[in-house]
Amino acid sequence: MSTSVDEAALAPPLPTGAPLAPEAPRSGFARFLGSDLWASFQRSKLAMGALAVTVLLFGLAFSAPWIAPQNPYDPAQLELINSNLPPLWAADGQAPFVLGTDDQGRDVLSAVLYGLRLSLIIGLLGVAVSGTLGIALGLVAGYFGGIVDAVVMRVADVQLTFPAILIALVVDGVAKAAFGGALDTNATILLIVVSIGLSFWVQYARTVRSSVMVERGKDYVQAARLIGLSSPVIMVRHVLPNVTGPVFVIATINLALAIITEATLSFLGTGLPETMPSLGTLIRTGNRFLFSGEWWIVAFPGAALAGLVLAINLLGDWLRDALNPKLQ
Amino acid sequence: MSAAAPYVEVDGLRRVFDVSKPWLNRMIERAPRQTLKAVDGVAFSIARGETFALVGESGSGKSTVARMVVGLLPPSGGEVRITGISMTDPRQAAARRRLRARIQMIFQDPYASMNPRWRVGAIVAEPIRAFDLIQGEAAIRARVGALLELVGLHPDDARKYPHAFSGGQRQRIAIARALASEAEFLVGDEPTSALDVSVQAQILNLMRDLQDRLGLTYLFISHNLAVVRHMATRVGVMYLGRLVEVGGGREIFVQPRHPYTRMLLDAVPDLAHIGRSRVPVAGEIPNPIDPPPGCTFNPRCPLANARCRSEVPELRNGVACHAAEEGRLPA
Amino acid sequence: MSEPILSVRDLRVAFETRRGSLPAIDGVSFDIGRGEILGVVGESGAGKSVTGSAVIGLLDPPGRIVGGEIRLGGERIDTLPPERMRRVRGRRIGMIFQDPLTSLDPLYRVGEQIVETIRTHTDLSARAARTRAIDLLAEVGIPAPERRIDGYPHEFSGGMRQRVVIALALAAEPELIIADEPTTALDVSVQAQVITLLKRLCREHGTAVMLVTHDMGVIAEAADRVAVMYSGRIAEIGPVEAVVRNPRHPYAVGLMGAIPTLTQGSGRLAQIPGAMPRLTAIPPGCAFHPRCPKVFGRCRVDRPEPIRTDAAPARTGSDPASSSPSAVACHLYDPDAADRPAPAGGEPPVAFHAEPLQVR
Amino acid sequence: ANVFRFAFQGDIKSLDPYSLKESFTIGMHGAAYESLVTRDKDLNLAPQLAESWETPEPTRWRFHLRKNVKFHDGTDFTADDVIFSAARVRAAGSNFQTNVPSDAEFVKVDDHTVDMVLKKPNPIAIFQFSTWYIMSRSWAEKNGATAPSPASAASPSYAALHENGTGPFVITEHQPGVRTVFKKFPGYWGNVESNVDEAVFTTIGNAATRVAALLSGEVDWIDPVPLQDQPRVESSGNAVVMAGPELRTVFLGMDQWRDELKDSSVKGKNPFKDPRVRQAFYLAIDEDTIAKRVMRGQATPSALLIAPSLYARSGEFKRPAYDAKKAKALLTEAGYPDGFSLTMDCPNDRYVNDEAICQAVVSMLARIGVKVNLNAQPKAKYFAKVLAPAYDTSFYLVGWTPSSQDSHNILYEIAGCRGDGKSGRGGWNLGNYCSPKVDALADQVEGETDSKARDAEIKDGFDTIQGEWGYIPLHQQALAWGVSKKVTLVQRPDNMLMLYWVSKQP
Amino acid sequence: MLAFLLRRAFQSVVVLAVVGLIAFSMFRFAGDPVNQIVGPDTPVAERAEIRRSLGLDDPTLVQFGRYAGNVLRGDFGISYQFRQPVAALLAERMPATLELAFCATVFALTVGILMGVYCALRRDTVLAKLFQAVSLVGVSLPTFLIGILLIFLFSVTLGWLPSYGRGDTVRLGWWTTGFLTLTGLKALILPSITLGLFQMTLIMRLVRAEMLEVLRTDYIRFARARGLTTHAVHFGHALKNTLVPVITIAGLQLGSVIAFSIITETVFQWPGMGLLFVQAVQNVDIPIMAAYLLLVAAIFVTINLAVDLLYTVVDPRLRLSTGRTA
Ligand SMILES: Nc1ncnc2c1ncn2[C@@H]1O[C@H](COP(=O)(O)OP(=O)(O)OP(=O)(O)O)[C@@H](O)[C@H]1O
Ligand SMILES: Nc1ncnc2c1ncn2[C@@H]1O[C@H](COP(=O)(O)OP(=O)(O)OP(=O)(O)O)[C@@H](O)[C@H]1O
Ligand SMILES: [Mg+2]
Ligand SMILES: [Mg+2]
Repeated sequence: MSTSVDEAALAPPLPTGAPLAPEAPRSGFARFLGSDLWASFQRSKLAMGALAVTVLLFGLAFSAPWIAPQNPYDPAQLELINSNLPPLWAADGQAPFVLGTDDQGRDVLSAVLYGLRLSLIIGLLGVAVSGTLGIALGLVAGYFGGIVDAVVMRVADVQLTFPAILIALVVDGVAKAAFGGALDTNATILLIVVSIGLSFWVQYARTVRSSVMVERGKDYVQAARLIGLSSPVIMVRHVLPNVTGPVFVIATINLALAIITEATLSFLGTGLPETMPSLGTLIRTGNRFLFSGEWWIVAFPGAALAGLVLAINLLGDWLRDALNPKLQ
Repeated sequence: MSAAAPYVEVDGLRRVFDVSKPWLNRMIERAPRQTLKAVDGVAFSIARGETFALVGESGSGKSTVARMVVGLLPPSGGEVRITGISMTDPRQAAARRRLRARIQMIFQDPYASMNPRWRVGAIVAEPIRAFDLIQGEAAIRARVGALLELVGLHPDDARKYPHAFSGGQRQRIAIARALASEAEFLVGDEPTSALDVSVQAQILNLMRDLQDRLGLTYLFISHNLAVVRHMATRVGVMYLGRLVEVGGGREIFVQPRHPYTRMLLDAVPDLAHIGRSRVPVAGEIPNPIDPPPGCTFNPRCPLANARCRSEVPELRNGVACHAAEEGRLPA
Repeated sequence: MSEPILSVRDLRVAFETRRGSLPAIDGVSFDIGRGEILGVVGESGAGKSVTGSAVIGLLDPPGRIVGGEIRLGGERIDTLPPERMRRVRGRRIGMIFQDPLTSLDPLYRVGEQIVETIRTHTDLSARAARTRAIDLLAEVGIPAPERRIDGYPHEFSGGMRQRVVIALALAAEPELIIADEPTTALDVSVQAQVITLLKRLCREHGTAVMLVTHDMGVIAEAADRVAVMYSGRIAEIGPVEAVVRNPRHPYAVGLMGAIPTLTQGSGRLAQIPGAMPRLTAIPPGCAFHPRCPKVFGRCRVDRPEPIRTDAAPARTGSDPASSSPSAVACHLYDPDAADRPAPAGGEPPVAFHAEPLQVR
Repeated sequence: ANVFRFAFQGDIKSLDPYSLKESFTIGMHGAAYESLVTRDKDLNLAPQLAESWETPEPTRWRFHLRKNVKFHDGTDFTADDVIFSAARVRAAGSNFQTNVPSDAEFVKVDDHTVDMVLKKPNPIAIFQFSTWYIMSRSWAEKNGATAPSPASAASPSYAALHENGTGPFVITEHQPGVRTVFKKFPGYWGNVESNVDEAVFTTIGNAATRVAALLSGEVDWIDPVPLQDQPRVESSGNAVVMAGPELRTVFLGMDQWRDELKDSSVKGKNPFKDPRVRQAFYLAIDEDTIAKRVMRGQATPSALLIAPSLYARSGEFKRPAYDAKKAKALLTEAGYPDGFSLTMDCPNDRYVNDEAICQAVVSMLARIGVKVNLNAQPKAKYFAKVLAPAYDTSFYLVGWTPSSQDSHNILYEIAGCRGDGKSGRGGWNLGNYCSPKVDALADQVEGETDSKARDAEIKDGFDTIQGEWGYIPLHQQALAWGVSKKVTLVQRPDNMLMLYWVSKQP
Repeated sequence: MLAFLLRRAFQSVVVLAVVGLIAFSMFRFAGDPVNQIVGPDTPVAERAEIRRSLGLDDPTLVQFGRYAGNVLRGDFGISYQFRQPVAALLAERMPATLELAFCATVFALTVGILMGVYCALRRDTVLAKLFQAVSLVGVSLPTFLIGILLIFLFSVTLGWLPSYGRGDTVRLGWWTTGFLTLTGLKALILPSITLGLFQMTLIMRLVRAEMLEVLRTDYIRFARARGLTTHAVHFGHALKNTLVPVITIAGLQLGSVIAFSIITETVFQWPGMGLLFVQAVQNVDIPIMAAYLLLVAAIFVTINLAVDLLYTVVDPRLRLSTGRTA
């Protein structure tokens, strides 16, 4: 028997409470602007400020090659004569070094811009690697359950034993010992990204796994199973979209953490070379000049790092609250 | 299909869950393996166009039966046949696949049964696409619109997300989805217990209208006896995984035979008896892992005797009760 | 009727949200007398729980009382300072929530929670409080209370837990108990046990009860009077018999018709079309008018005030609810309303049709 | 008690005086151990355990040992101990094998007289005796420490953790990497200038923390004070910077050995084999600016691989002036008009501002088109890479102090041809600069007893190195000790802190 | 309970074995350890002899077995840098790290919980907002920079607190403690704050979030409805329930405090295991690295077990291990 609606002449629809304003189809962005998320965002001045700072710093970082007065990675552009100049407004300040120079005559402003870019790239790549790894493993663990789940989660336990810096230190130390001087800057970046990826995936995996286990039991998944969809299809089409919220929050916080981790690695001497400084390298270098009165070498990179991390953290915080239905 | 061949046949259906502690605990505490007989030898049949209702207290195994009937849960024993096709026999896998489209389920919580990230249109269209019933986006959209109208919504609602609807409207969407796949057999596991009485009335009426129009067959599960009375042509009463009484809707409510059925009916507060205090039956449903021997109802039964405490009564003539068999039932 | 234990006058509660101030309760008035059980029914979101919370002074922020007054035994309590209000709670007003599992702190033994409550409100010693706790548990029908008192909540079944919650609410012998859907989470058989218990205890202790529920059956069985709420107002209030058998407000009529009963056969249920408005979009005039089959011009503009329906007409200016147990807020019953469609007689003026889905 | 607290960036790695040739460690050993011949405050040879010595024949040195000297364990010091120590210091595993001539034979004359018999005359045979400390034979035998800690030892050497010398201080506590405590030895044979009862040594690796510790008065002595922090220390009021020329010369070396440069854009040949390229590198580096900016004026630009104070005629050498244009021209001439790329190895925690110097070099070379990939590493990894046996480097920076305080050491160790590795020369000639003439001169210098002729031969050698642009000397870095104003002590150019010259106002 | 302990013990052994295997396989990847052991001028033959005597020529699994056997006997090998048994080195350094981690944790827990509770109970006050903002700054600057700034302020400028080391320690058996001397206690302050700051922020935020959730639960509403005093509701009921999830996270954090101490120890020249580890990494001193990783894993596993036990003490629901909990 089949229900052919075409022939079934239907009664006028039952009244359904508040009249439904016919909604015009809208783009994803327009929908975002109309959403609760956006409304809550507009209410939070802090979140708006944080977003402004984040966007500004991202913009500055990724346009560094065009706006920086100097390419701090090109040794030919560094003049030793110009070393240790204070910022422009100080007594001995010299144009064009607005924020002064470091001990190699590197323009601090340019170095901060390029360093920001490098730190962000490492952070973003690190988050991408750990996120992909974590989500994939979390899905698999939550979906297959049983022995697969047990193995993944025990690995996660082992992993949790080692905080990011330990893993990064070990990976870095071993890689350097294995490859020696053959590691160029790009390889070092890759190494740091891999270390960060390897140490941050657990959080994603755990979150995704527990979400998958919750979602798997929900009736809409049962309904999909009833239709006969295969489990992988259900996982990807139904479950995955429902676990993106927490993943996004973790990603934000982890971006901030990854940038800090890179800086910390720098301090421990396993980060990027001084000739190609990230924010962390700049701070480590500048550290040496903290007592000598050449404060600008550490202060500006430090401020840039703190500002960036703070802004991203605030965004992540707000996002966490905004996405938590219980807090709305 | 002749009246002799019921639409759904359930035979000796059993489902056992292993609720043992982990192996190591059992070894140390010398505890035996523990099982929970959620469903134990349930048999009934549903004729085409009929509404068969299952009632019983929480934990009596109603949902487990429903999930086995639609094939979401493999039975530990017994068989479910729908239009003669076994839901378990591997030889009938191909036939079963075709059957799939005709069996659908409506869940208790309409919100949980819809993917919150999907638009209503996609939700309703999902079975159509999955079973490849209609080709072409425009045709699918038209069909979804028609389905939404069928359940009393507006075709434009297809563009919204589930959260934009009230509980009753969501349950309508769930029904529209169930109907999308040319379903003729709907299993409703407490489809209205999450809803207000007034909305419940809307949904119950809708379900009956659809049944009248489309000739649907329902397996209807509820713990609300009044709702069951309203909906069912036949009723099965479950207690601790067993069917204790089966009968026509009127019969059961007017002339209940099993003491448990009587107790349940007595416990229902009724508008007709304002201010009357009910005679509550003592006790609660026992732990299903460790059910009492004999008739599982015996600890709460006013008619229990030694036989009830040792011998499990068979379902005969629509009731599984020694007292009924022995004619000890008070009028 | 003697001086009521609880007297609520023109109570107004609003939630300050980012979408503005939402009036969840808008002018609710009622009384509960000593030993009386007032049932409060209505659709989800009608404001039943908010009314209860307002009375006990536990509105969740951002909700707050924006008007009206609440008197307990003649004393005004909605304006009490927090510390004095705290002493009213538990001591003079007890509360029972819907879900007995989540009402009890999972980390403390049942006995600890009862003793804590008793000792907060009385001067009893720890020993005496414990003895009293055991008595209480025995009173609510917990077998072997001296053993179970040291159990944790998760070791009790649902019905047992709800008994513990009742024991807790009764611990300090309050004058009033607010029971917010005390049986919704329970099975019918257990529900009957709990309701019977509650009724017995209240009669014995002379406690007044405000019984909030969805279930008309429970109200019919337990309550003396019933208030039907709709969209933050009381649509109709009166003795159970009258409201159930002879509802006047069109909403009450619809509600009664929508309830399937055991005795009634399998005919169609009456149904009220549509759904209750959200707080953000409460229609002007009578909030029920978009769904009302008897709507007429004035309903769309004027908000109906409660009209006394039992005794003398209330137009004399006396407070309708204070001395009168019955009232209905509908223009149909306003003798002044000239354009109303049908007079209010003995028959219900409105009827909802169980119309079948039409097939064109 | 009068406690002197001091901190160094590195550690006293082992208490075995033959295990590591490193200035600070040697200086610390010198508080507990003593040598036959020591060096005084002006680095002149002075008697210590040998009261006097003479050379009855050119190949025989006779040492008259001090009497009534006791080891810290209470046993007496005798000729046996000297003979034992001479054998131990030249045994496998010792880092000081070259301090005592390998052909020398030690002969006991009596309990307090020892002869050293050489195969051929050697005027500087005892120049390195000051860092050859005498150990107790009975103690070593009792504790199984007769051999210097062997590399493969599965259990730790007793001598690495315990000390038994004759010196004025006893080491009462030694936690490797953490702290070491020295206490006055009551049974010391002589008078000690120091009024310190106890000296506590701590490693503080982090420069900022080290300076902070000095400024806050928690330590009385630190080394080094980072150049940039010196003004701050000076102005603090409770400490001063003791700066002085150091004997160490910092220089750049180039791989002139491999046929193809490692990690370079040039394939199939080695540009450094062409003297014009080496000259171009030399001329492209503006050492004056490095000394002024990177070293903040605390370095002496040097034309030689040896400190001026160690070679009389050093004044005759001049650094060729910085000339980037000429450098560029030379490169073009050599066939690299667009320059080339290569990797430079550099330590980052060994010499004063070592990494910064390398960075400056990198940017100066960039200006003549040479792209340098800088590989700066901690010293442990750096030396493991660039030293024997791999000599895995194309271009590197090292600093060198001739342990004999003599130019021969430079001609032999730094400029000697490595050959097939068996010559013994060129242990630190990492790029294998090789000139047969220099080798010949080095041999001549070794046996030359006439100091004038010797100086001329040395000059010839240095001229050759400079003429062939074999190395690029940079500068002598300055010593920079941070010293509390309460403390008086002696700073020798060899950068060794000698505890027995330390006094502190209680 | 016994079963639970046994299972956890078994899992711990598995975790440790995996860590051991990882640690061990680093020997393979880090290149020839002999190069790290001998000096530059060691002849090839001698190197081969060392390699043979260390058993490096055996198959990997044989080596792992031997390593595991040695570790079980408490023998972690000899440090390349110090030429001393790793076990002795770590034992000597362990008290310093554990005391530092203990103080940092106590600091993080007390301050974090206090501030978190305050922020949850008075979420709209200026002070609560200030706490939250300041705590974020704490995680926005790298630990080492914070440490150096603290030194700059409290040691150099104000001269109140020491800038490095442990001060005077007292030896109790093999344990050295800084708790018994004034200088030792003073020396603990700055490193503890530096190390604990990050965890403190985490705990504060966690407590705040959890407490806000708990305050919304029915049993808190019911507790209020019972007329309990605000104090009893907040601290007797809300805080206790908040602590259940906090314990897990705090436990995990405790493990990372020990690992994080490597930075703090570097900045403050704190003579603990972390400092040793950093030096080991820089010098590719694999025996130390491997043993340190094993030790951290063991500590972590122990803490986890302790946390789980504590859990059951706090939450009676977990004491029942039967399947019939509702
Ligand atoms: N997956 C499972 N594992 C273990 N036990 C289960 C499982 N599913 C159901 N049970 C048990 O089987 C019994 C029957 O459960 P079922 O859900 O069928 O009852 P129900 O009659 O639908 O109750 P309710 O009215 O509460 O929905 C219960 O005791 C339940 O605890
Ligand atoms: N914290 C809150 N913030 C905003 N609105 C609220 C809040 N609590 C309740 N409301 C609103 O107040 C109205 C009345 O709610 P209330 O909980 O009293 O309904 P109810 O009649 O008890 O319903 P139910 O039967 O579902 O318990 C609802 O519209 C609800 O959305
Ligand atoms: Mg069910
Ligand atoms: Mg409610």
